[in-house]
Amino acid sequence: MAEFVMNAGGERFRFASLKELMAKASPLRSGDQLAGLAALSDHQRVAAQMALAELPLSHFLNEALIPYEQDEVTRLIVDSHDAQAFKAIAHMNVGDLRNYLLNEQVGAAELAALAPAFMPEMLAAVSKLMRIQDLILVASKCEVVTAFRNTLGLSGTLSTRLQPNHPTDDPAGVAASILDGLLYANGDAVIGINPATDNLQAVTTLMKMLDEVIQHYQIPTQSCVLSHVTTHLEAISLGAPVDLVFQSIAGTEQANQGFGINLALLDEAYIAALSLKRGTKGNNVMYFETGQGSALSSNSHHGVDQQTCEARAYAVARRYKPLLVNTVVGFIGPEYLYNGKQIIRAGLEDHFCGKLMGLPMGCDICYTNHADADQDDMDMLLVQLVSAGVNFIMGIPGSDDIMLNYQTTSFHDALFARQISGKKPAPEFEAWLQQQQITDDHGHLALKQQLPKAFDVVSKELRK
Amino acid sequence: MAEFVMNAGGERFRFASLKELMAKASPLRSGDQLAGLAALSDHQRVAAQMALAELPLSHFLNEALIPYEQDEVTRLIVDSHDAQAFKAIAHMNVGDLRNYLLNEQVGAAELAALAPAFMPEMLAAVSKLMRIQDLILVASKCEVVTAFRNTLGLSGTLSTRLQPNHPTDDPAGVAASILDGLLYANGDAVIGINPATDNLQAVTTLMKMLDEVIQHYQIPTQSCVLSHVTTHLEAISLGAPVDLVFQSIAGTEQANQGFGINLALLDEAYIAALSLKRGTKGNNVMYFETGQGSALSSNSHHGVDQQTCEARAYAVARRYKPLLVNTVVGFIGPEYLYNGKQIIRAGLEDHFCGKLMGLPMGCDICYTNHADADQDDMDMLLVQLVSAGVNFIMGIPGSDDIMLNYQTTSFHDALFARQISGKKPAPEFEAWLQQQQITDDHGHLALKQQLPKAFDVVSKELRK
Amino acid sequence: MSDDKSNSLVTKPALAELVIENPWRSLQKHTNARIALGRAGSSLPTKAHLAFQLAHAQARDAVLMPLDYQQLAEDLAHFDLGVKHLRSQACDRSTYLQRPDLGRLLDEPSKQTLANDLASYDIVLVLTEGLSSAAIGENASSMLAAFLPRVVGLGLSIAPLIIVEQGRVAVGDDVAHALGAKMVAILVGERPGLSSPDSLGIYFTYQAYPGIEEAKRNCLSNIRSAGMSVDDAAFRLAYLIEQANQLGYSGVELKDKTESSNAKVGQNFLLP
Amino acid sequence: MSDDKSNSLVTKPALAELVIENPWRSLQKHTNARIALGRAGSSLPTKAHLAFQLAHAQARDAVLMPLDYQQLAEDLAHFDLGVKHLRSQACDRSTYLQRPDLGRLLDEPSKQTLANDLASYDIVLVLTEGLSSAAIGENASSMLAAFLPRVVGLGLSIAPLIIVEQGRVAVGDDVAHALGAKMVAILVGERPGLSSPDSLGIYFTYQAYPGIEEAKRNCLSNIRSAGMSVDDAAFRLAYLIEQANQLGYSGVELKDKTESSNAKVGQNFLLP
Ligand code: B12
Ligand code: B12
Repeated sequence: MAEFVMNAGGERFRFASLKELMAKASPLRSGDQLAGLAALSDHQRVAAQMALAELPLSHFLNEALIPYEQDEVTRLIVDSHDAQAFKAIAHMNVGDLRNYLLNEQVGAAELAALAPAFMPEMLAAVSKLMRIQDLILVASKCEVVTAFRNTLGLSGTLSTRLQPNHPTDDPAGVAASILDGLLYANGDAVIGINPATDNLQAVTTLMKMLDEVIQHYQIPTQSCVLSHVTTHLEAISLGAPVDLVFQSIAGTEQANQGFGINLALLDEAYIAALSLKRGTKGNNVMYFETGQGSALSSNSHHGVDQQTCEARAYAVARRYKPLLVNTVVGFIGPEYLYNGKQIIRAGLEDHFCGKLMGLPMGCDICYTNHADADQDDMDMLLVQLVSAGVNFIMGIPGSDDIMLNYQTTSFHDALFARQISGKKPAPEFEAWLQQQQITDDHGHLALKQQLPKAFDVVSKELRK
Repeated sequence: MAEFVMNAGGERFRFASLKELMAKASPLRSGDQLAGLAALSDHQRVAAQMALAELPLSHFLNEALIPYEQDEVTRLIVDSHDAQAFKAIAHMNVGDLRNYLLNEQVGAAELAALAPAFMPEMLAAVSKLMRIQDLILVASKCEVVTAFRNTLGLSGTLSTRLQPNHPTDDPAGVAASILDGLLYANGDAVIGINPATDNLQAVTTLMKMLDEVIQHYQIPTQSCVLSHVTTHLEAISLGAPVDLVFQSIAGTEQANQGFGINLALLDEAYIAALSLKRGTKGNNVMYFETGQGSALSSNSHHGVDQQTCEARAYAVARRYKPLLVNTVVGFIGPEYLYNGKQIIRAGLEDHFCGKLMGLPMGCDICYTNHADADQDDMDMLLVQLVSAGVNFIMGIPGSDDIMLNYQTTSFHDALFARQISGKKPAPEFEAWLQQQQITDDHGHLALKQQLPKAFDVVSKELRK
Repeated sequence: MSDDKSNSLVTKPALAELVIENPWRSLQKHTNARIALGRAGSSLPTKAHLAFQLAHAQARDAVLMPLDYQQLAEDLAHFDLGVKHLRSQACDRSTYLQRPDLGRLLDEPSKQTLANDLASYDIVLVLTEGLSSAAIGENASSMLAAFLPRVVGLGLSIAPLIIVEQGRVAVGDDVAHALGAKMVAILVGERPGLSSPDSLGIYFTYQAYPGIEEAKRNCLSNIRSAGMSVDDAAFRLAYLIEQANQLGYSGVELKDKTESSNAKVGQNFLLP
Repeated sequence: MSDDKSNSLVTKPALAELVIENPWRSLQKHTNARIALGRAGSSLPTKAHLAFQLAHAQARDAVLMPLDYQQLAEDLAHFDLGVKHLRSQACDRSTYLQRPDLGRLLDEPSKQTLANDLASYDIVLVLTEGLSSAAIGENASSMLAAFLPRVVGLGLSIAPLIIVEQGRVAVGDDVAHALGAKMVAILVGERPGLSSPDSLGIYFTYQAYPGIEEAKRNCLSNIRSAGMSVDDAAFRLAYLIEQANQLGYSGVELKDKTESSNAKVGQNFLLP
């Protein structure tokens, strides 16, 4: 294990290991303070960044932050690292890599080709040297396209997950939110419900319901019921109509164990999902959620800072060619990301690292009521993520999740984002929206007092 | 004077006057706290916003925040208010106005036509009800075009003030920063120096120098030396080559008096500047700077919150059809805008209010070293202002103003902003940049080891 | 020097047209979700926006609202099981919010209190405000009233009721361990949502010990008047306890396979 | 299950080409401004970016660095004018930064001290750290050494030197008023810049009184080794004093019309 020394501004700073160096170089956040890992001063933080900038990328091949023997995520990272692709950047240090990524000549194709060369820790490291503008600029060059029943991530598009949660999973309550979302032009990334319970009957009921709705209205989108992966497996074995298999994942073996999963289980689920062959446009069948702080929250972080843990989770995700990866950035609370500023930076870091790993990154731009954050912070992050080219965001009625108890982006927010950026929904979904006359040729909402023809059955219910 | 009462969340709130209502409805900022005007809780703030939303716009015609008899800015606002234009919105309350402005059908033309209908206080009020996304969306619909030696503010463009300050006004030092800026494609809004002293000789020397440089290199831009308006008048009478007349302005008569100005003096300066007829593309000859907190800082705020004072300053600016109005948002310090979040929101409010008043708004996206802010905050504000369609930002070498002692956007920052947004410099300036081969057809910097031909004289100096 | 343009471009817009209402407003009967808010352009109308802001101000206050422990203790006394009042190591609300690690640990005096109890129990029920004192204040007693008869039905021995001040979910592990109880269910206030300030969660663990992984628990969530009923929750919790006691484990591998016929469930009107 | 694409697209980029240097680096001799930083794409290269971050960390520390009042008093004692040590109403650094209003007012004991001095002076010189203790620590003594001989030359009576802890510019008005001095010049630490932590400002006011408007002052700024020299500043300040004393006012209407031949001035190489 190397020791790192840096003279900065007349002081000498020492960092005992790569993981200490990474942690001290990390922009301030409450989770790292909680873990006792954060830099003790801005001065020390910059010194760590300076030392990190000089670290050869090849060092990451030699010093694992969590030992290979102890952690299957480390093994996955090391064993799947593409040494051939890495050759192109093997001579660089972390600071060089930042310079290289910023080059205008380095575009989507180059970044895609390099994705397998990147270990998550390299990207975490370079992100720590980056200003927000760098995180935005570089990420905006990536294009990560995936497909299931429509095509997501094309540049110029911005998709949304329609999240129609309800505290008792009442089908009518869920349906009300789905209708609201569709008529507000949301839901192309996925219609994804968090079931209130882990009850098998409830979960499969929701799966069937979503499937029927999608089929009945011929909506070019996919469904997901975000229960535990083991529940998905049971549901699949019962013949439930599963489009996407969901799971929360984290960046260490132990944290994943806390979630009740491991790679073998995910492999099994992936194979089961693929076997259903329900995709029409493509075969990306997995949906993952992540978020800084989850490893620390189960005391499974091994002294690694939370942003680096998060980047490691993307190595897990990458293994399964997911349709969607969602960093749920302000979800857990101020214990890990104290305020709007920390949430915003974390969201942009996650998006950057994920995109460069080659993942179809979305972001749940969100906060809880115990955090020092508000709608203004969410607007800020939204505008910045849209500039950075995020694949998808959440869409929920009026920003208020009445089951998960937090605030995320609303259907209206998504429309705002499209309006200022000129971005559009996934092309298949856009065509559907226009066909239903939900939107007009400019992509503006067209509906006023009438529901679309196809929704006649609803109009009847309303007249009751 | 009206009293306002609002029941919200089971509590009853009272506000003794319109100015108290406005202050309590204002998003949190340290300056209002310092002044003892800020809401005492979020709950009280929302109650004030709810009451403000129900206030008829016509109320502003009847209750002046600062009495007409006491304040020439109030008199200017009232006397220049366009009752005819106001008819179109006279039936609305503040909440209605927000809804109206957000309508997709309301575009640049409508907003321009309504500008004279708006009193600054109406816009301040509606901005207090707005989320950041509203401030961005509505402002982005405005197009305010002005011209002097080039055309500024066209949609799709983003200009910069090149600010080559030097602590001794040394011409060589200033020239070094000008060269740096031009070769980084900055300077189309204005090349504007803050002179270190108010010394007449120093000021006129700089004026001549800028004029010669612009003429020699045929740069389609304008110059300004930001001394006191009285110094401009003296310089003009001495025959110095003045493109734009500069002055800092504030939103109350008393605050302007603290700056050593009044409307009569500005009228005089405006006429003097117009008489020089130096503009080739247009005749917008004034450059104003503003910023929340200046009235309070000279104890001239009359109990009016700082954002409303700021909006009132725009009424002063509007009188003189300025080429540029610059809100120097984080300049004074944390006493008035405590941290990045307060600075960001204030910048977007100012831009919104100014644009709707019909002003060519730019923003000095900046902070001081005693504020709780950093480069990340500036990046955030930059990205958001670019989405909002800001006319211009600052450009200075490496963000570090070595004379004014604060940090603002760098030449590099401006290029970043253009890169992610696809925006371009003013068309005349863009043509010049390409002609000099400073930029290529994509607007990317093209220069490497050679200076442009026209800069041969500099190349010689470099070889020395 | 100001312009005096005539303003023919903008004709007085009708107030009624500033906000486009949604014709599906009546579906609000099916959900508390903020559906059918209407729109100004594509944005939230002023009224809906300010209603949200008010709810947010109130929700933030809710996080800080203290629990009336005395009232709670009195209420719990009625169940005749005895009540013990303990504390986590998070000594006040602000520490609690910043130091989840401390909220997971009993303080020393509390451990002592439990160590003195030499009985061995099948199950211990723990109550802590977590992130919402209202959740406990409003739901805990009725939850116990619905649930306790079922434990008796299962023939399990039950420890005195435990109140822990400022606890996280995992503080239940400390309690179970110190007390030597076989199973623990902790009733905890979930973080307050904008429209759900009083949501109760129950986390159940078989053979808990300090540091046990989360995957070894089962969870019931959203217990409140607008969510899962206490009867339903009591039924499910009893199911989990019975299963765990038979199988010898709780957690991910123990699935809630109860078949519920929730009376409140509406029909999906999207389909014919 | 990961891809194994061959990577022909990206050929090993030369390290030397990652940053495009600017050929006008040598112009840095003319200015401390951060010119010719080079670029990575159009962005700041890593080195320049981190150098900036370091400077920012240091500048933030500079704001909080306390002034060594004892050292200052000792230094000032050499001028044989007497030294008085006063305080503003901002009792500590954190109050100072948040309450500019308090930094403008002398505290009661300080006012008392001055009221006891019954002499009437033409001019009083006040020193306060303002936003930069380094500005005073490094420049105040040499400034006074350059300036005091000139006051003597003007035949003006001069008050004891006044140190005010935690003062703003306007605290000079309180001093002048309490002392009954005709003119006041306050030496104050300007806010520290990234590359200029030690910049001194002087604000001069004729017949100051509490609440006098800013427009009635004149200002000299950026006095420090990389800025205006103390000799130059002394010359200009004496000019302002002489003029004000003749005209009976200071401020906007009193223009600095000195003709300086600054030895450090370089030539504008942009023009032939
Ligand atoms: C915050 C949260 C999380 C956080 C927890 C981290 C943290 N430090 O808080 C994260 C994002 C990591 C998370 C993950 C998961 N969660 Co969760 N989570 C919540 C949420 C929104 C709030 C919980 C709360 O307020 N707790 C109160 C505070 C005071 O407790 P705490 O001690 O600070 O935090 C602990 C609990 O939150 C607990 N916890 C959180 N989620 C879950 C889920 C399960 C099954 C268990 C046993 C425990 C658990 O872990 C925390 C650390 O000890 C609830 C929804 C709700 N309305 O309550 C869902 C909820 C509890 N989670 C749920 C699920 C399904 C999961 C996952 C299993 C998803 C997945 N497929 O992987 C994972 C894995 C959970 C695990 N075994 O660790 C479901 C549980 C459904 C059920 N009845 O079983 C809920 C109800 C949401 C839902 N309906 O989808 N979750
Ligand atoms: C902050 C600042 C301001 C703020 C002051 C508000 C505030 N509360 O701080 C604002 C934005 C309002 C401002 C306005 C102006 N300023 Co100014 N300002 C500065 C700056 C950047 C820092 C001052 C500082 O650190 N003071 C120290 C702290 C501790 O003092 P304070 O008590 O907290 O604040 C007081 C002083 O800052 C003072 N002040 C600020 N600017 C000026 C200008 C003049 C001429 C005077 C007499 C006083 C004064 O007013 C404040 C309130 O009492 C300096 C540049 C520098 N490097 O110092 C320029 C500087 C002092 N300002 C300058 C100028 C020209 C102006 C304007 C006249 C511009 C204009 N054309 O209108 C106006 C009007 C000033 C006035 N008469 O009130 C020049 C002065 C040049 C000269 N030698 O005369 C400077 C040197 C910058 C420059 N070179 O352009 N300024």
